[in-house]
Order: sequence, then structure tokens, then C-alpha cells
Amino acid sequence: MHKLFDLALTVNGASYEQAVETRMLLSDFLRHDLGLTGTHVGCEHGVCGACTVLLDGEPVRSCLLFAVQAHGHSVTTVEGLGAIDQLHPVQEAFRQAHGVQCGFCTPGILTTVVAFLAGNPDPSEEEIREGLSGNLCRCTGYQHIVDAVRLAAQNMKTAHEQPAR
Amino acid sequence: MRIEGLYTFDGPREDLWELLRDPKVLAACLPGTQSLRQVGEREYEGEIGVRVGPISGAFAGKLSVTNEVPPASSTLTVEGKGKVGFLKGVGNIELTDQGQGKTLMKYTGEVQIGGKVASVGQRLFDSVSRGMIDQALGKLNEMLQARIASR
Amino acid sequence: MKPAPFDYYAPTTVEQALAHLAEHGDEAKVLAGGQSLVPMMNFRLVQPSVLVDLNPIPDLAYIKPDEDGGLRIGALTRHFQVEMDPLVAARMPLLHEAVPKIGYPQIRRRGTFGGSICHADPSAELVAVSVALNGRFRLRSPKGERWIPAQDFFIGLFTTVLLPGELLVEVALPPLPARTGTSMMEVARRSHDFALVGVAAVVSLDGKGIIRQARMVFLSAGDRPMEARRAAEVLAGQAPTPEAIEAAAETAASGDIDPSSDIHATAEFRRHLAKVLARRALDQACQRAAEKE
Amino acid sequence: MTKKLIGQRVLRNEDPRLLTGQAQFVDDVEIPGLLHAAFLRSDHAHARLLSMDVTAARQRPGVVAVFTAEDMGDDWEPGPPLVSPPPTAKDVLFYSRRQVPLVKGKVRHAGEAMAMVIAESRYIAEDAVEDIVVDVEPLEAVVDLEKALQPGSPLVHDDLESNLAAHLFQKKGDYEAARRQADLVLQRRIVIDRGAAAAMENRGIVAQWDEKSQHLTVWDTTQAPIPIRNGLASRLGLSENQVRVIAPFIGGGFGPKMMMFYAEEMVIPWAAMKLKRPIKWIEDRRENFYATTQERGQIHDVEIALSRDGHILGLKDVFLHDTGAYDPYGLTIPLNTQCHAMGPYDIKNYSTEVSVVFTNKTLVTPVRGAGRPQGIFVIERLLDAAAKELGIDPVEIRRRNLIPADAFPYEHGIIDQAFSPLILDSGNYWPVMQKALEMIGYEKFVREEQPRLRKEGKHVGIGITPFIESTGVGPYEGARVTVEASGKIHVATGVGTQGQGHFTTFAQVVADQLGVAVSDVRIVSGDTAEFHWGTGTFASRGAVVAGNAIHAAASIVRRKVLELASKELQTPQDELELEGGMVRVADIPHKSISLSELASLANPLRGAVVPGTEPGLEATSYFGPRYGATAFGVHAMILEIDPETMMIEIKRYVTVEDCGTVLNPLILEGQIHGGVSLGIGNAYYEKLHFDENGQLLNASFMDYLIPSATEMPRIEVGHMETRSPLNELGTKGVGEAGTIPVPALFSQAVEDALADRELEILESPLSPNRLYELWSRKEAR
Repeated sequence: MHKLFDLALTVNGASYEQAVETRMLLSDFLRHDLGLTGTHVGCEHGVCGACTVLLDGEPVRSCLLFAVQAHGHSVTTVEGLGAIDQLHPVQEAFRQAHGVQCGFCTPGILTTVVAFLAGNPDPSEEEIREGLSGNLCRCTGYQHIVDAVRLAAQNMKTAHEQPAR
Repeated sequence: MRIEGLYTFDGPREDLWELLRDPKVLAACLPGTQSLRQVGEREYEGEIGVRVGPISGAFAGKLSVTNEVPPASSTLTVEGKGKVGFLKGVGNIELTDQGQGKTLMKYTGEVQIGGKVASVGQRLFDSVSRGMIDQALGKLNEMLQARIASR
Repeated sequence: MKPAPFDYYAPTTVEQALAHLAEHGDEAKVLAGGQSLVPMMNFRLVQPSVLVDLNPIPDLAYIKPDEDGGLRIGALTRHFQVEMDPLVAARMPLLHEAVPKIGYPQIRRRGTFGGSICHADPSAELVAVSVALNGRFRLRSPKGERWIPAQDFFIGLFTTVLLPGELLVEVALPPLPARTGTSMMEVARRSHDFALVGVAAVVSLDGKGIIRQARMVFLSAGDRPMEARRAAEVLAGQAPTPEAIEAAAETAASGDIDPSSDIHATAEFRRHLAKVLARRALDQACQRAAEKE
Repeated sequence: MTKKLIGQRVLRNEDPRLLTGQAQFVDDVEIPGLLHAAFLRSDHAHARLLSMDVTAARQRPGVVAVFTAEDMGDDWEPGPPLVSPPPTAKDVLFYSRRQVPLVKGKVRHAGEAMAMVIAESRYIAEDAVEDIVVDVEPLEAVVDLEKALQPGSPLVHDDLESNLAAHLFQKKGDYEAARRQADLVLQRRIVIDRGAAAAMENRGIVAQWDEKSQHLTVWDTTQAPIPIRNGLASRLGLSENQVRVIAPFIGGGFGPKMMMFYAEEMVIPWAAMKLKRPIKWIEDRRENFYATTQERGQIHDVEIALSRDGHILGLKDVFLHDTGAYDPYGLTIPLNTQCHAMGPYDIKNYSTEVSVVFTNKTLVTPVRGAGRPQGIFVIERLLDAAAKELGIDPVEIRRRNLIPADAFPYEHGIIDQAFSPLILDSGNYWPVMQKALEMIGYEKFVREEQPRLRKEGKHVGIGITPFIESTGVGPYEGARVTVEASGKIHVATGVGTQGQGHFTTFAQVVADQLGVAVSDVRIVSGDTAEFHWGTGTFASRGAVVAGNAIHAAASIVRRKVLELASKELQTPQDELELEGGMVRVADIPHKSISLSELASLANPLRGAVVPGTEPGLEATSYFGPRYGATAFGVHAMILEIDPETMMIEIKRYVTVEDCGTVLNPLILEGQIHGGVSLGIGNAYYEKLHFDENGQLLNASFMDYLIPSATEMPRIEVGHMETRSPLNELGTKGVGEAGTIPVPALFSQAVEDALADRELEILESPLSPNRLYELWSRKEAR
């Protein structure tokens, strides 16, 4: 039996300490050990992007990271973006623009888009498509997703310009 | 996958032929193979360790030589199976005396790759098989020269 | 698709990393960005018994100006960092042009410069670019360090001169000569797939607009980055005319590369693409060089 | 009543859960004591199994059990036939060979399951799979469709005389007579290769056997939970009421999740009962490429006879269809191909003959499109060839052959996938095509833009492709609609849902009937404990068949509501209206009663329910169409090719769909966009590469290329509405419409862009490499 590793990390603002097997993928750790099943697994070889989470704010494939590598770091999953009754502006835009169909690729796309818009708050359509190129979706043909990202950018810009009363 | 090619050896055909009859020589030419056990007339078994950068696979290997027409042609069959899949290669070799102590080998054959390595590694087959053949023939040529030098 | 078990070490200094590597020898694999290694581990094509994770080492990720006008890039520098760095854009436009072509955005956030070099995938952009830019690699081992020029580093498919227990710690890229233009071009099935063929071109002109030196390195055109030496000879001393460029592209495609066939492209199509890209990249590099005057 | 919600761009009810990671997919099910399964799969495509040693695997710590075919004893039996051959057609041969739970005796395709390991974690299960030692005798693989039928070919099924799985001949009119009158007869060979559905979620099953209650619960990524429940019950010797199958949120279906009784679907519940422990199996992506069904492989030898003015006199098609190693899905796909090879055209003489072929490849069952894209590809390629040959504009030759509006219902006289006579129920085709031509600016492009761009050396081409889609087939679906005491509406239906927005479109249908908000209608689908009559979501039928069943049930509930309210408010029914969860007297707004109150009144705790009446405001209803409704559409595209690299950029993409009544345009557009993206994949990116030994060479997303955001163009969607007379709502299905015409359209546009070399494209999918080969073969004009 291979050694366990005492892992300490922050996920969606909460601290966790847990012993994990060194080979445990971060995606599996989040889903099955922490019960954060919003992060989905579609290929486990780094292409589909469904498992994208934010590691210290950077969008990364959680299927290509071992949980032990998140030791001392902070992870944000889709559950950390917003709640059903309080959607994140990006989530809200996806609802408005019908950027979701089966919803399986969606969590990885949302985390990707949150990081993307943080770096590029006013993207062109081409930049949006480029930013989404590491996330596969089989249902939408991406069009409503692209629209949702644009809408999110607009809404976030407006909210920024007119601070909440 | 089809393979074919030409290789010029720096030694006479008869010497090359003799080398090809020696299982120790064959073992030395197969990548990562320490030794071959003889299990039939011209049939041998052994471990083949294929390594391509970080990817390495241990194959339980079988080698057989058939259709021998000394010192001109024969058929080599290599089979291996391991955790990452299996491979099978059948190659016909023809040796032609080029004069001036040189021998031309013409090889043609088929390589079959199956299992995991076939399903995700296709991008590498062509390059890997060519590389391995070049390596094996290079090794054989070295041994040929060593044999001549030792005389 | 779950990886086989392994022991995991997370050293925080290069010395510790080297010690782990020395201890475990061939059994150990270095984990940098993991964007090529981990998929292969998930497929169980690679089953190292020990992983030495470099990510906790703090001082391996940097981009620094070199006194000679070149750049020093730490082995653990992530592609995204290179992509965004103004110094890279100013000093190494070829690298700046190449990095966005690596994988997907998420891969670039995690994948590292040194990891890509050591993986030595002949389809990798950085592998070709480091040769095209005359890069040099600083290798550390318990015995000390040595510098290896990029063109001598790659010796085969996924294979380098790196010895067991040795670690790439830094890449040095020398400054581009005056009146030098560069261009990076690829053809890929989808925008972020492995290129069917790609080329990195570096052209230097003399004061009269004559080609002093033209360097082309192809990716996905052999078992390592393929430098077009014959084509370089064809161009040296020539004016950058369409005819000279066409002749060099032809020479490169027919004489300098050794592409393979796979399900996406035959060797023949790759040669064809190599010629087309060589022509386009040389043309662009020459124009960019001329604009520097 | 005015229709308020049907036809509106209503936002989806299901989204908040999906957007926050709170929606439950199969792999999200966690149960204490859950075990995990992994399968040993064959490396060989065709081999005789000599021996399997699982000793080391069984001994590995953490392994609970390892099962082989032998270990299953009498419980080992092939899966049930899913779709029988047509019972009525007389010229049918059909050899039924069904997939097996675990290999016994012989392996028939690479990736076929040979042994199942059950362990404490998936990681350990995969470790143990590597411990199993297998000895096989490799056999020559059957891969090529034509060679498979030649005498002396190795056999996929040794007990058959050949690899012929089925043969079906159908005809209409007299092709040979038509041919004799023709001015032009063209013959072509058309080859279409395999692709994958590649839903983002792989398949998965969780099975839990409760020994105390003697109850089996199965979570399954299936498009058809009810048939799975019924089949499992009969297989496992249980009453149907002892089995509950739940198809929770599903990460895309696209057809293969309709396959019934995959090997894993049989053995995971079996093992859960055997071990009395809950077991989870989640397919990984590599497995998905081997073990999940695929589609499209066909070779057509086809002939078309035309008059000088471009009228189609007859069509004759002889084709081979690859069914893979087994044929549980019967003739659905080739029947669809036969029905769609006539396209939307008035073809009086037709002869079509298919030979279905067993091969040593993964099973073939419908993938979004299901034989239709092949049929459309065939007829459209022929029409383009004919247009060139006859010097007729490609749009004009199509216009001349479209079925005219006054010809509906149009009877073709052959049978369709549901074994009903193929009848096109309704349509008005030419205006749809005109609209597409206008939207893409056909005239202007062809007359002005293209000549100008060509002068600049650009290779730009246009394509325009009309197509039909048979949809909404029977047999039936059902639904139960209940007004709950809260005043909210609960709807249960049997179809599974995989992202089509059923939770919303169905709610719109109900909300219109009962005057409530869409968000107050809760739809439950895909749980056999809620509703257990029905078949599944396939053949673009969910919205049509289940939608109409729900409509019917909601109409009955509405009547009950009005009857009761009329009594309570002492007002005639025709003076009542339902709005905002209330029943009101039309002209006296304050005279009203809420649905909540009515629901309580209908289910009193004291007093007596009048004999002969039923308690509650609830109704169950069913809908089964007489035959399937046929939708129509036209797609058009403009693309540019770099003839040196063969890289393609799609500049414009237009679709106009006529799928009858539109329930929700937003959701409809989403369906079209997604369909087109699969179609573009089929046309240019996606091909499963099997080598001559039956090895799949691209079983990963690295090498199997599905379009990403950077490959997809923006799609402009237009609508026309010709209501279907076959159902109350007037709807036709649209699920597959986006995909069907794309390969044909793409080829047309590519040919047009490369017109200077007179390429003729007779295959799909294409690739840059393939275009280069075709291009190099032709000398420049």
C-alpha cells in the first residue's frame, strides 16, 4: 500500500485536512472525498475541460493534477461561484442566454469564463471563442455560450460602473 | 501498418547471414532484450522492453525465423504482448551482395499494434517503428563490423 | 482511467529534488506542469514508481532580462506567464507568437517551459522555437551543472541528452541579431491540436537587404525538431526574392525534414504543408526583418 | 384561451441547479459502502478466448470480486433484441445476434468486456484489471464491408454462413422502366464512415440491492429508463415493482444511451444483487470509444435517372450497412436511410436494397441523425452531379423536384423505421428554401461576391441543402398531471431527458392549459417510480409524443378544474378563465378560487366523493401518433478554403426549419446549433479510424476531433411553421434536424469553392489530408 499524504487545502473558502492516496486525482478528491460533485469528469486526459477548476484563481484541469499538488493552495469549484438563489453574474448570463443544455460541460466552462473575464473584461467574439477553446460542448454548438459570455461581460461592466445601491 | 526500407551493411553477405542465425545477435538487436530462450527449431522467447521517452512497456516476446534461403532471404516474425497492448511484426528480408564488401538489405513487412497503445498512441507509430528498425539494423551493422574486425 | 500508485516527493529546493532523483534513479519521473505526463499516467502508459514534483520549488519560475539583450527563463515558468510577458514580446517575438499556439488556455496556465523542453515532443512549439532561437539549456545534477545548446539537446522521439538524475533548471535565449525578423506558422486540424506541421523561421538581413542567415526549424516533421540546414544554405547570401524563398522552401520540404504518416496526415501531405508554410514563414520573416531597418 | 407560453422564449426551469453544480448526474450518486467496478476489455478485435487467470486480481487487497462469463453460470445470456425486424415486410432476412454480458468463447470487437473487477475504489479495480492474465488466439478481423461478404471471409459469428446480418429490399414504382425513359443516368459509389456520439458524459450505472425490502434501485445514464426497468426485472427474476430505474440528469444522449442493455447494464445490477453491496461503474473516455455504440458506416452504389430538364425519374440504391459485431437495434438505421435517400423530392420510382454486415467493430446503433444523414448525403450528392451534368443551377434542380405543397399527405409506399408506411404528413417546402436563399443572399453571392472574390484568388463556395426529418414516431408516451394542494403542478412522464429542456417545454404546455407560471410546474421524467409506461427519448420524439401526452393530460385536468370551479363559484364553465393559479369569473375579477383550494376540495378529508367520480385534480393520458410527423428544413453555408493547406473557414451558416408548432424558440435554436456542430464534425473533423485489424486508432479526444468553439461558425436560424395534423399541438420533432444535412451541404460548398479543379466529393467525412489527395489527383483546369 502506498503512503498516504496529509493534505491541507482550501476549497471554496473552507479549509480541509485529509489524508489522501498520492495518486488520487484532484477531480476525484473534490467529487468523491469532498462531495463537491459539480466538477465533472469527461475525459481524464486534459482535452474536454469539464473538470476545470480554479487553482489560486488560475483555471486548470483537475484531472491532470494530483490532489496532493493542491496542498497549501486554494481551489474554487463551480459550487464556489454562486448559489441557486444567488447566481454569479456569469451563471445568470448563461441562464439568460440559454448557454446550458445538458449541463455536463457547464461547470468547467463557468470556471474558465470567470477567470477569462477577470483577465479580459471586454472581449471580442473571437477572443471569447479562443478563451473557450479548451472546453468541449456537444449540445450547444457554443453559440449561446459565446452569447452568454458576452452578456456576462456587459452585465459585469454595468454593475461595475453603477455600484449597487 | 506497412514497413519497408533498405539498409546497406558494411560487410559481406555471408557474414551477415551467419549473424542473423545467432539468437544472441537477434536478442541484442531487439530493444531491451537481455536474452532469448530457444523454444523450437528457429523459435525463441524472451522479454522485450520497449522504451520511447517516458513510455515504456515490457512485452513477453516471441521471435521466429522461417523461410530461410541462405544466404539470401528469410522471414522474421516478432510478437509481443504486455499491459499496454500487443504488437506483431512480420518482415521479409532480402540480402543482396553489393560488392566491395557491402550488403544491401531490403525489408518489407507489416506491423500490427493493438490494445491501449494502439488506441491513444497512433501519432507515434510510424516514427517509433522506423526508429526501432534503424536502431536494430545499426546495432546489427556494428556487430557485423566487430565480427570482421575480430578476424 | 486512474493512474497506478506512486510515491510522491515535493521538494522545495533544487538540491532536494536532485537528491530524490539520485536516490530513485530510473524509477523516478519529474513532475512539472504535468500536462503531458499526467494524461499518459491516467492512460497507464506511463507508470513511474516515484514522482518528484518541482512545483513547490519557489525560485524556478521567472523571466529575466539577460545583460546581452537575451532572456533567461526558469524551467518552471508557465506558458501563460510567457504569453503575457512584455519582455518576451519585445525581445523574443517568435516565442511570443508561438506560445498561444500551445494547447488550450487551461493547459497554458499549468504547463511549463522546462517541462515542454524535457518532454521533447517533436510536435511541441517550444522545442522547435528553442532551437530556432539558438537557446541554451542549463542542466543541474548533484555533480554540478552544464550548458547544452538546444540543437544538441533533442536526440529522438521524446528523447534528450538529459542524464538520469539531471534537471533542466533554466533556458537562456540569446538576443536576436540586428535586422532580424521571425515568424511562427502552423497548420493544425483544430486551432489547438498538435500541428500537422509547423515552422519557426528566423531571418537576418545585412545592411543591403541580403539574407545573412535564415534559420527554419520544423515541428511535427521528424522524430525531433527538424532544422532546415540545406534550405539555410540555399538562402544565405541571397536577396529575399520570391524565387529564392520558393527554392529554399522546396529544399526544406524535400531535403531537410523526415515527416511521418499518421491518421491525420500522410508524410506526403506533411511535406507539402512544410513547403507551403516555409514559403509563407520565410516571406513574413523577411518582411519583418526589412521593417527593422 | 389564448396561447401565452407555447412559442415563447421561456428560460429553463432546470438551469439554476445545473449552473451551480447541484444537479445530480449518475456519477454524483454516493451510497455508504459503495463498491466500484472496472472492466478488462479485449485488446483484440477478433480472437478465440483460450484462458483467463484472475487469481492475482482476486488476491489484490481491496478487491471484492472478479467475475468472468463462467462465474455468471446460468445468468449469462445475450441481451434482449431491442428492435425486432419489421414483421410485415416480406423481403426481409434478419439474423439476430445480440451483445453478451462478458465474453465467452470468442471476442468480437476490440474493447469487448471480458471480466469485471469489483473493488473498494476505482483505482484498485483498475490495478486489478492489470493483474488478469489472458490468453487468446488472434483471428483475422472482419473490418471491410465488402470483403466481409466475400466467400472465404472470416466470420464474426461462426454459426452463420456469412457475415450478412440482414437484407432488405423495398421498392416504389418501377425503376427500370423509369431508367429506360431517362435522358441522363448517373451512377456513383458513395462512402460514409463511422463517427462517435461522444456525449460529454460517459455512460454510468449505480445499482443498489436492498436485501430487506427486496428492492433494486438503478441509476442509469439511459435515454429509456422504463424498458431498462422492465428488462432488468425479467432478467433478474424480479417483479417490475421491485425495480426502480432512475435516469437523473444525463450529460447528453445523442442516441447511444438509447441502446438497451449494454453489457454493463446487465452485469452491474446482477453483481450488486450477488454481492448485496451497491456498485458503481462509470465508463471512462477510452472505454466510451469502444463500448458505447457508434454509427454511420455505409457504402452506396447508387444510380439516378433524370429527364433533360432535371426531373428525377427514378432512383436505385444498393448499399451496405455496417452494424458492428451484433445487431440488437434491428433495421432502424438502414430503414431511415432508405426513407431519407429520396429526400424532400417527388420521386415516383425507387428501388432500395440494403445488406447489413457484421464486422469486428463496436456495435452500431443510432447516433443523432440515425441513417438520415447518409440518405440525404446520397440524394444531394447525386443532384449536384446531375445539376453539373445538365447545366442547371443547383437550387433550380432542387426546386423542380421538391414535393409540392398540395401533395401532402404524401405517400411513399415503403415502410419506415416504425414499420409504418412512409407518409410525409404535411409541409410547404419551397417557401422554406426561398427563405434560406434570402437569408444567405444566394443571388447576390453567386452573381457578385463570388466572382469578385474568385478574381482576388480566393476559393469561396456556397451550398444549399434541403432535407426532411422523420420524427415523433410511436408507439406512445404517457403522462400524469396533478394539481397539488399547494396549487403547484406536478407532471410525471416516462421519457428520459438529456439536456433538451423538457423540464421547460413540457411545463410551458401545462402552464398554458392550467394558467400557472412555468416555474410552478414541476416535471419529473426518467424515474420509473413516478411513471412507468413509455419507451424513451429517441428519434426526435420527446417533444412530439410526450409533449402531446402531457398536453392531453393537462387538458383533462383543466376540464376537471373548470367543472369543480363552476360548481364552487356557481358560474357556467364558459364564463371562467384560468390565470395566475386562479380560476376567475371572466367579468368579475374578485369572484375567484385558487387552484390550491380546488385541489383540497377535490380531495376532501371528510364527506363523500360522489360515486363514479375520482378524487383529486389529476389525469393520466397517453399519446400515440398514427405515424411519425416529418419535418423539413434547409441549410445553407458559405465557406472559404485555403487550397494550399486545405484549411476551411465557414463564413456564413444559415438554417431554416419547419418543425410545425414551435414550443420554445430559444430551446429550438439550441437544438439546431448543437445538431449543426455534430454535423460539422461528421463532415470534416470526426472519423473513427479502424485499422485493417479492427483496432481503433483514435480512442481519445486527442485524436478524435470534435469541433470546439473556434471551429464553429455563428449559425443564423430562421423558422417557418407548417403544423402537423397528426397531433393536437401541431409539432414535429427537431432533435436531429441540425445534423442531418450538414455533410451533404459541406461537400457541396467545398466542391463549389474548389470548382477550378472540378472535384467531385463522394465521401464523408472529409479532412484536409483527404482533400489534398483529391485535389492533387486532379489537374488544374
